[in-house]
Amino acid sequence: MTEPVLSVRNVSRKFGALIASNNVSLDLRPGEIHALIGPNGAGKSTLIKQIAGGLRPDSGEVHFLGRDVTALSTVQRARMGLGRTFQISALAMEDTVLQNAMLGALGAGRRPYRFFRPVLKDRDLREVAETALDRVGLLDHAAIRTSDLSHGQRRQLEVAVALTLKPRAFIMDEPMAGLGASGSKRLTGFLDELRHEAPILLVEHDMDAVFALADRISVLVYGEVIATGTVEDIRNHAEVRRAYLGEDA
Amino acid sequence: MSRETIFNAVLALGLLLFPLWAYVADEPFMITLATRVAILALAGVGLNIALGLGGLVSLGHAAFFGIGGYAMGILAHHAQSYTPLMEVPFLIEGTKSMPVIWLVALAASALAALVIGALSLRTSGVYFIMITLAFGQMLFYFAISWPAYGGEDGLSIYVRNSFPGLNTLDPIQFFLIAYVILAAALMFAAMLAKSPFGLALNAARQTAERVETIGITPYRLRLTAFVISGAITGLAGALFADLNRFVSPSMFSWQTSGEIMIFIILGGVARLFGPVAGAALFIALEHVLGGLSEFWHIYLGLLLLAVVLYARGGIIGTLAGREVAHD
Amino acid sequence: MSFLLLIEQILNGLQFGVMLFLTAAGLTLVFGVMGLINLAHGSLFMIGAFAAAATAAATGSFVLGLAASLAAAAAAGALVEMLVIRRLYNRDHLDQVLATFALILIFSEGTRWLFGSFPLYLNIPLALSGPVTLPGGIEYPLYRLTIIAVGLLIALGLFLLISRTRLGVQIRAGESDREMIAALGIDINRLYTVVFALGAGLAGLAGALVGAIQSVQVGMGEPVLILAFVVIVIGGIGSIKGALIGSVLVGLTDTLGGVLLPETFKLFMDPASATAVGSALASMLIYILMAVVLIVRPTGLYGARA
Amino acid sequence: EPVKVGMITTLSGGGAGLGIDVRDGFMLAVKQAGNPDIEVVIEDDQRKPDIAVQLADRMIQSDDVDILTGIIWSNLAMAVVPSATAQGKFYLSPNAGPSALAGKGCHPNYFNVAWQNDNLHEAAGAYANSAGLKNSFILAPNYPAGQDALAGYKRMYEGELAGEIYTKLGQTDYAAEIAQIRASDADSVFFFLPGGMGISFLKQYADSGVDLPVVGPAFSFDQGILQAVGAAALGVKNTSQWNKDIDNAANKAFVESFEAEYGRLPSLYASQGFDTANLILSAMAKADVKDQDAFREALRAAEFDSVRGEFKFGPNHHPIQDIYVREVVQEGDVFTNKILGVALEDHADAYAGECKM
Amino acid sequence: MSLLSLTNVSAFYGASQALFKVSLRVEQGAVVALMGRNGMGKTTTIKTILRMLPAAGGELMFDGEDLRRLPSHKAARLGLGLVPEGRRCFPNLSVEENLTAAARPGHWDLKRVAQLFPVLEERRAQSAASLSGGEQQMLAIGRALMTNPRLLILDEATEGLAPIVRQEIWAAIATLKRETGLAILVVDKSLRELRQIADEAVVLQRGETVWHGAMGALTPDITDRYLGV
Ligand SMILES: Nc1ncnc2c1ncn2[C@@H]1O[C@H](COP(=O)(O)OP(=O)(O)OP(=O)(O)O)[C@@H](O)[C@H]1O
Ligand SMILES: Nc1ncnc2c1ncn2[C@@H]1O[C@H](COP(=O)(O)OP(=O)(O)OP(=O)(O)O)[C@@H](O)[C@H]1O
Ligand SMILES: [Mg+2]
Ligand SMILES: [Mg+2]
Repeated sequence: MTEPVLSVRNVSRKFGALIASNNVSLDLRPGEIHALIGPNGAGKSTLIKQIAGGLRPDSGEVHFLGRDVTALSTVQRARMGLGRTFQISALAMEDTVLQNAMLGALGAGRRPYRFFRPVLKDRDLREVAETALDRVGLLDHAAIRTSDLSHGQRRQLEVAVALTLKPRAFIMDEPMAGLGASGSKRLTGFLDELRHEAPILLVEHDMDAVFALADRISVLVYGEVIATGTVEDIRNHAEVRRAYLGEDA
Repeated sequence: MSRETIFNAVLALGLLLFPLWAYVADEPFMITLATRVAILALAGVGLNIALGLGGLVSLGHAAFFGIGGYAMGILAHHAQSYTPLMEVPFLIEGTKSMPVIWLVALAASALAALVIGALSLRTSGVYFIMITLAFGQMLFYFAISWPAYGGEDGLSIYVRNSFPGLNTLDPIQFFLIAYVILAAALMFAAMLAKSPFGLALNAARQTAERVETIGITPYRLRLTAFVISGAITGLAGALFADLNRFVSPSMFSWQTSGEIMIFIILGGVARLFGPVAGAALFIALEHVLGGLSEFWHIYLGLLLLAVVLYARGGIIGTLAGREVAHD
Repeated sequence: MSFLLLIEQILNGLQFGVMLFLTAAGLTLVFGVMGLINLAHGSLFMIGAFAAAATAAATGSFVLGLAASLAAAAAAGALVEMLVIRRLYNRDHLDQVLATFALILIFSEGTRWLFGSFPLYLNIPLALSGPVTLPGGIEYPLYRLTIIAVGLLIALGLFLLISRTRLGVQIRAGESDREMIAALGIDINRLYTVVFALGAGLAGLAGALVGAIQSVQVGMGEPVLILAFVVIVIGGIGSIKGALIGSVLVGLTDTLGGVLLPETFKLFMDPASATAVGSALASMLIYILMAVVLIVRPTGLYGARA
Repeated sequence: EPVKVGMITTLSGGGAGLGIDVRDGFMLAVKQAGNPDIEVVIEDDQRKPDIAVQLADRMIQSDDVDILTGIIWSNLAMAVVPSATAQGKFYLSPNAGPSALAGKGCHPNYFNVAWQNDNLHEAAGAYANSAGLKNSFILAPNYPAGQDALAGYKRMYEGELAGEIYTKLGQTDYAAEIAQIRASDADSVFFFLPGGMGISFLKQYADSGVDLPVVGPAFSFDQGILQAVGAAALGVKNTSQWNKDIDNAANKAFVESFEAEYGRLPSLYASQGFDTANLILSAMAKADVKDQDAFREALRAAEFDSVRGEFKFGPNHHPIQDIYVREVVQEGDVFTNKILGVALEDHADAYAGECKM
Repeated sequence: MSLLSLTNVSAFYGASQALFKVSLRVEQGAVVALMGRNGMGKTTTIKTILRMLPAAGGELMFDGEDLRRLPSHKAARLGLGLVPEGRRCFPNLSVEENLTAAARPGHWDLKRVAQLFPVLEERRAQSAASLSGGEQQMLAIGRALMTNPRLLILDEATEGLAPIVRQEIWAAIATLKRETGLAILVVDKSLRELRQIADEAVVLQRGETVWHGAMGALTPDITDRYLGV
């Protein structure tokens, strides 16, 4: 078995009396899409934050590329190649779509402290950004102010910014949310290819997408992983059906 | 060329031609007035880097303005009285040379901005406004009660400092010095806004979380911007002191911070020429209205109100319209 | 310094703190809860004091003066809100700064135009003048005790208004998303006019109450403005409790700093320069306090953690 | 060719009352003289040093004035006077008299028609001695004028000090200071708290139940302020080089005509503005302003009828004059001052010796 | 008379036109699905109805009243309950305060909402900012119900909800429709669920109504053309 790119080991985190993560362990292997599902408030986003660095676990460790990154900041983890999208879009609304994408490229190049050369004239950066926009289908909108995008278009841009980082692993918090049926379908196809560039930890409530994409699924309930397995395993897992899927699956 | 660019060019040219006209028409005071506009605009250009680009609403930029002013005041005072500034551990003499004074003003205010910024940037939003105000006030009270350099009375430098090859006492020559520095600062600010740094800083203002997840530390971006901003405002302080041949703690007062900020808002926040337009309008109003009535502040207030209510985005915002920043 | 004097100075610090809260109460509502930067708060304070002084001079009644201060400032507040502030909620904070700065100019010079350039007379009513003896033998002006009582009552009232009433909930909701609260059926415009007028009225009342032991003159509002912002920010924006505690902290720091610092410096300096250095430091003290509080707790003592 | 006078004074904002009085006093004298050869330009400095400097530049560069005057505040004077006199203009101070300009920084073209800053405080110290005060508690704001004030008091005062406090500039609450006074064993209080600070202090002092005698310079007991302080000031002794009841013809005429012209009693500042204008007029009668040396001599002679009686300049161009003790009294509805006696006779300032010109 | 009717409504964001000719009709007690790809003007239509964006042209009526004459809060008070896109809970308010801030008396009260979304009851005193995404979504629905509207407008109200909750919400909507006769205008991406609940559908394309009719008449041909499924 190959070494996991990312692994979460016995992570716990409380908010007051609420246990948001309870001894969670999971990993992400090269080339896979590992879906993380679970009821609302189960602690998925909280776990993502602990992986990405916005929140420290009370106990447990996070390893990335073979290194213990638990004590590292978001910035340091991002520089190691952890690409993240947000559940609620975090974009520079006053800037153009292209500028948002270039920002990601800039971070990847790690050279924001240049004061003189106009950034838009930087061919390399621009190419990275435009490629990413093209891949999510936003290249036509490159010159538009981000605040003028519809909700769904912003979700696409979220993904594009993460792409420009050329990350070693993706962590995506509900990328499908807000995408229409066609958008979801398109993104599903896209993620399916993307997994070959870097594995994806995917939090998603869109079961069509999850079942179509996931190599493995972990189910988080009340901060605890109650099951990990293939699509089939999870679909037929009685407890998962009761706590999460309902009659749908 | 966009409307804003045209407007900026007109403004830049106007600020140059007006004093030249005054020179020909032998109206030396008009030159002084234009010099004042240029210098205060320079202070605004400094603040605008923090405020417009970085979203760092500092109500403490008077601190840097004052430090620049006192850098000039103290150096010139010692040069004038032939007393060394410092004897141990090594001898430092005062000076009356502008370039030296400018360097000292830049360095001193940058250093102050580094310290104040490092502490203040732990906070954000309105808290940031208030903590910068607090630092400004500390320096204000310190300057008032520090007897060595005149306390509240300030320091008078009877003769303007010198610049190699120029007669700084000639209003038009001093104006040109200020104008060239302002132009340089504007060019720098324009470049900064378009640079990778500007892009990142501007994004950090809008969504700091995102900037972190792409591997850039917002705190460091902001601190850098704050230091650059403070240094430019400090340089303006040194020039302002030289214009008046006088420094006093009022340069440190929160009203000074407020005034610099008002120039920016009036002209247009985050607009390259915002501070220039704002300072020019404000000083012109002050000059014209001041003669009208004892209660001219009322007219000034009404005019400012009209600008806020009907000229969205300041003067430049109104004339140039909404455009995507730094394209 | 004797123990009793120390106690008295602590009392003075507390008293000064409550007085600060009183002057900041209106701002707490407008700035802390509605989220509007109102630099003209000091002007409303001044309007209250002038209205009280003019009315008291005309009628000889302090109580009527207080009523007038409340009414005049609230009316000015409502007017300003409807004509100016209303258009600025959806704008940048900076536009509010410029607009309310303009209002300061208009109010200050307008007041001078109406009342002249000289300070006005406003004094403590006879019934409240002079000192009373507190337990322990401390003589303390009755009027100041009254101010403490009024200040605490207003604190309590505001606290209940903001945290316990639906009105308070709606104001806070409006602060975070005006469009949304309107789309849920709340007339946020009228609500904000009322709240702004209330904040202005409180500022005016404070101006009258405090004006009776200070100088009623143009420009009296400016130092108040800065201090009011300081206490609210130290306490944490949006928190009435924070504002009260911030006020008391600032009051104590300022009073005790001014008394104790020069004494401390006298231990190792000659008296004259000790007084000078000590008081120089004392005048910076509240700003040092504010900076330290914000460095340690970037959203104030009781502010919501972002 | 007329003499052009540039007046830079504070006409807006909180400190406007003083500037307005100086201006009104000055213009009254100009009007009474009816001399068409004097032209006055008046500008508002907003009490900001940099604005004052700018106005001075303008008056010198564009308006081409011969004489500058009008500044109320020491810090503004320090900003304007040195460069104005260096550019060859006359400056006549109707109010501020910072020590720097009386001593080392004196200048042949600078004349002070009011007082050196320390004068009234020195007189207060002298009065304290004569009144048998032995243990004063003294306080002033922590800035140069405040430090000068306490220094001035102590220069003449011979008793002990029960306490010495510097308050914050612009302070409005004095509970802590009053508590310290109460706890000390002082037999009197001397304070210098100009403007609103003095009003606040006096009101709070009166309400505190402490009733030690109070001494101070005239600034906190001036006509413009007294009505705002009210009964709290009654009985306070204060020192001044002028009062409306000084018995001479010039003063009587001044007080009457001022009241008639403006509908209020003149203040100390009005008297100073009035004297300043008359000094200029007296010099104009003797010399052409363009002949600087002659005009300077004419000013130095100070041959005009000062409303304070005898008036002459010392070697540093600062007044040598009597300084009186006044008491705050009530006349009908109006609070005003009454002269008790002379505190210092023919008093010159302490810095004259340092002036070399 | 229809409860809500839009006829040829147009609207602008600044200078750019977002709606051209939107027409739709919601009858008393009916559930209407508003459909279209991303960026086609669904949310804009809803904003226009709620007077958050001025209508530049066309007719906009609710229950016989001309909405174009009313400010936002008056329009809402006629009985429009909005669950906005992106939730827009008041982050500085507690869950309970969010629910009560704009509550109007009627069928829905705290108790009923708590029955519908028990988790909200558990988080009653917590600030809305710290809720999970899905919890915020439930809060937004609860908040709209608390105003006891006659027409409930749901803009992507099931976005980010767990499948089981989504089923519950659809069930709840079905119950609402059945028992209270509440009219509903719903935007959602799940065609499957819309088919079960909606009576009628309106399809937007580039700010224009391009199709409307009974839900059953929405053939795969149409959904393929306009919705991309
Ligand atoms: N800062 C906080 N303080 C208190 N409670 C918190 C905080 N942040 C999150 N919580 C609580 O922790 C729980 C887990 O939240 P989290 O956002 O991780 O859920 P989630 O699994 O991502 O849910 P969803 O699918 O709805 O987004 C929720 O009940 C939430 O209310
Ligand atoms: N605030 C805005 N300013 C300018 N243009 C906007 C704004 N909001 C939306 N638009 C534009 O209006 C059009 C319609 O947007 P709208 O949000 O109504 O779409 P939608 O159908 O709700 O899409 P989605 O399913 O993605 O939410 C889009 O092209 C969008 O770019
Ligand atoms: Mg989540
Ligand atoms: Mg939408």
